[in-house]
Amino acid sequence: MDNINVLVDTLKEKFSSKISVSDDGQSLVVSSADIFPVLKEIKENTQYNFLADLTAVDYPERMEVVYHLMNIKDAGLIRVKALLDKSDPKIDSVVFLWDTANVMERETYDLLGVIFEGHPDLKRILCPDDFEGHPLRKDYKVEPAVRQ
Amino acid sequence: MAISNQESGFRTQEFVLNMGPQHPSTHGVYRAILTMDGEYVVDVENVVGYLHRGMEKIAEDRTYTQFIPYTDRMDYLAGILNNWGFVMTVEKAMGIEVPERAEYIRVITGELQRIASHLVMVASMALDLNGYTPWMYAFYDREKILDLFEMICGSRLTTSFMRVGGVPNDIPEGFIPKLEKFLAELPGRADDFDNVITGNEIFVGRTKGVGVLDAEAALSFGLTGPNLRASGVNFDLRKAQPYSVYDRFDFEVPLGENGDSFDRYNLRMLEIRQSARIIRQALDTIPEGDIMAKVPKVLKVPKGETYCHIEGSKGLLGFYLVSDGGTKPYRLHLHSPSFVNLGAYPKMAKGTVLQDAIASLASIDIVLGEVDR
Amino acid sequence: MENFFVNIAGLIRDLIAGFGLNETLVYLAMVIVKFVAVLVFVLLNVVVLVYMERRVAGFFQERLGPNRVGPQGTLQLVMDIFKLLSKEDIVPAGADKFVYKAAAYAIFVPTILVYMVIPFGKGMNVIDLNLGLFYILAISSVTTMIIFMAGWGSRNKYSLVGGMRAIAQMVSYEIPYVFSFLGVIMLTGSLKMSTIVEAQQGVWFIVLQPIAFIVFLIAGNAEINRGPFDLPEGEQELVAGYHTEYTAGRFAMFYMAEYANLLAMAAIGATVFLGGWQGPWLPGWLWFFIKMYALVFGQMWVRWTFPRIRVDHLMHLNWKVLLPVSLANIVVTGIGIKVYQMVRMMGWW
Amino acid sequence: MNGQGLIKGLSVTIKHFFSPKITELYPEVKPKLPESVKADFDLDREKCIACGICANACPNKVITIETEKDENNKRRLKRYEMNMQYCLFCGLCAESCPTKAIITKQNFELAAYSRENTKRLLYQADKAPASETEPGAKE
Repeated sequence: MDNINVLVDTLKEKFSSKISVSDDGQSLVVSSADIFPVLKEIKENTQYNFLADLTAVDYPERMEVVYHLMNIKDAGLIRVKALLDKSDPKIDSVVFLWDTANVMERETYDLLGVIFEGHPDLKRILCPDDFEGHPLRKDYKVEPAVRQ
Repeated sequence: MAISNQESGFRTQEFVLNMGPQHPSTHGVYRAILTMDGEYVVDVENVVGYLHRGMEKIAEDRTYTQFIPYTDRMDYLAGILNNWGFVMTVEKAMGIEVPERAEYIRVITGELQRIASHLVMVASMALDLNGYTPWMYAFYDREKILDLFEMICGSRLTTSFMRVGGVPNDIPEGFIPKLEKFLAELPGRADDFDNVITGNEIFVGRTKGVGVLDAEAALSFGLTGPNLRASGVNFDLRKAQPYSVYDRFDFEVPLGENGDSFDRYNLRMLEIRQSARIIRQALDTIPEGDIMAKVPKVLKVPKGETYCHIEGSKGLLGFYLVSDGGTKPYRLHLHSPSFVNLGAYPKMAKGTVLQDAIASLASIDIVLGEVDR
Repeated sequence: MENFFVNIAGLIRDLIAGFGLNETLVYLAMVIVKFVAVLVFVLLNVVVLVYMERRVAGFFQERLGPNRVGPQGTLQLVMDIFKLLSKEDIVPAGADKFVYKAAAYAIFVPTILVYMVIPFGKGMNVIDLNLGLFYILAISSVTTMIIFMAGWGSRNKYSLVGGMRAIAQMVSYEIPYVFSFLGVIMLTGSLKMSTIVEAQQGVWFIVLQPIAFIVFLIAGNAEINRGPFDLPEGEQELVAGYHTEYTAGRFAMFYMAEYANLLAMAAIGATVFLGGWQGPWLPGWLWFFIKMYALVFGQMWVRWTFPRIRVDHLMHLNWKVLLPVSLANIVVTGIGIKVYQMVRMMGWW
Repeated sequence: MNGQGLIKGLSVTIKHFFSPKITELYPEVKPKLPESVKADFDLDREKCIACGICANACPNKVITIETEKDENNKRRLKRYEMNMQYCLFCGLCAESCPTKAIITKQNFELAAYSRENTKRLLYQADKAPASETEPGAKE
């Protein structure tokens, strides 16, 4: 993980209070409404222009969509988090910034139920189309396997 | 290119060709819904998930050590690299220093695994173009690597070799002479392979200029590893941010020029030789010492988040670990290169003929175990 | 030894004549006897060829190939055929049943008919037609239609694409295939197979017509859908192409027809370019056999080395390379013949 | 682009045509696997202290252990079963065993006709020794 303080300072100029640094000092925290402009800014005006990973984590009180952006020159990584309301997990899609977000967002939708608004074809990718629920949510009940 | 019939006044009809999940060249249970106009592919839709085993969910119910055998089953052609990526993530999260000898053993086995994985790729690429004989040749060389794994790991395919803090087995007796023999034979075998298939005019004709992805598109599609380098982007994690002991070895990162299927294929052939070079150096300089760091019996990862990736054989293999301080991961996300690489496939295949679509699919080297996890 | 089979035929003929039949009936009976003999010959050779292909492929790939069933695996194909015949015969729902079934029976017909005019040795052919070579070309092009019948009748998209490819490929390659023989025909002035063989008494046509021979090998390979030209089958793209939907006995027919075609191609090549039964020391039919199998081995060698060619490269090779080359060959041959005749006329020889 | 590559390829394949073949004639000639191979497991009943660490270490809950208390109120092994159809062959059980009572073996012929035969009863207090329940031994 690269030090994000420098990045935060430059971004603060543009987005002022909309962004903050997480408690452990490793991630950039953005509210879900502002994720697209922030990521666009990072992609176009900083070195971190490669989307290395996109996923989400289901915490008891909130949902987080986690973006890992990489600097293709020296493989430096930064983590950007968007906080989502659990009852209504919606966020803007970043497919228009990176084509690769297409499959990753579909996967996140499939497994965690985060709805990416503006995604061209948001449907299940790993689970069957008629699957119910989102398996990686903590409230998803796993039936014990039947063993012979 | 596509499509001339409309111009000439013939009325033609597009049809949907369902390629997979069971098809000779989908490399597993991948399915592509192809819209075809005669021989030409008009549209491609990826359908994956037939091998979805819920690895990420399984991880939440396994201790850190217990999850190691499952990582084998992701990219089952490069088990050791998957193990490595996972244990490195846990080591990073726990702040464990791995003994030097263990790192060297990891590099040796990891690079052998990379050779094995690339051999499968070049072999299956040849096979998808109906080159049965070169396919067999490459598999014999891979067989020798698997024999070596059998000696050191105790398994051939699902190695479960790495442990958090080191490696479980030291180099056994008789391993090094066998490895030396393999390394001595490899260049000749690779040349033979090149003569049969790489230089073959039919093969070159079928792969040059097929499934082209330029550097910009490759970056946007998140391609990593050999697929990205084939498009001319010089990015290899082993060079860009050397993990383990890769900074001590002298090797080159081969690059492609056109980002077509031939470059993606040929890059693997070149990387095989570079990996052999790394193994050679590692064998010469391997130190004596412990193979396991002092780690507690019960692994508890401190609360927090870790993202760690390694240069896998297919690309950047990333692990995003969220721990709540317990013995099991709170959330483990597996970023698999094949899954991302496959996302670029529709763009490569559109507008080509069916045979080109097959060649492009072979050239991005997907493993369905990793795509679906 | 030389006339071993001819003598046997003579004996049978005498035997039939002994029943007191008239000349025409004896002739007719003899044709049937010879036909059956050729059929048996072809089927036996298919067994050998399949075994040979699998062994040769294995050897090219540094492995042994079938070595379990029977001594050294020689009975492998017999077991395979039994296995196939004991399997369920599936006709896909929605298939054009008549066309689908008919194709499986018809696929063998043109192949067998080709053998009717091939001289296996001196005086060893069923019928020595005046139009022998022409007959072969005419009959073998019927295969195209049967393959398309199989592709169309199956009602499977893979099969259909395979059938379409077969038509495109076989119709196009027919042209250089025919042209490659023209040089030989000009040299001999006859289409009769036995005349062509006898014309090679001194020197084989492979020496006089090397270009034509290479064109023949390539085009012939494409005609029988093998080696780098197996696009209609195209395992990696089309699963099994035109015979994807065929199972059990019907599949066996296609499987055996492929090898019968291979052998027919080799037989034509041996007759037209390699001097047929001509050769020293050994009996003629053995020479023919050796030449035939040498060509078959060459085909296998090529098949197990090269990857499959692409559709557009296939057409490119045909129309832009093989066709001009074979036409040029005809021109050169014509000029050569004229020059030769002039030289002879002037008495410089 | 003049067919040299084709000729070269043909020369390589014909070279391999005459090279020694590497096929292993398996059922007749059995491969000798290295010591480290963990294809099959056995239990050293003398060493086993019935602690259950192996069952806990197993990622896929393959091992079932039943214990009983003997007259000295000491834990004693009653039954030890491995359900091999779920085994990942990772060897974590053998690795975690504090007394090294689990022995890895190189017998790889574990195929069985029915699911029941895939269960390996490595120890039962009042029954025949394990070797008779080895899958493969029955067929």
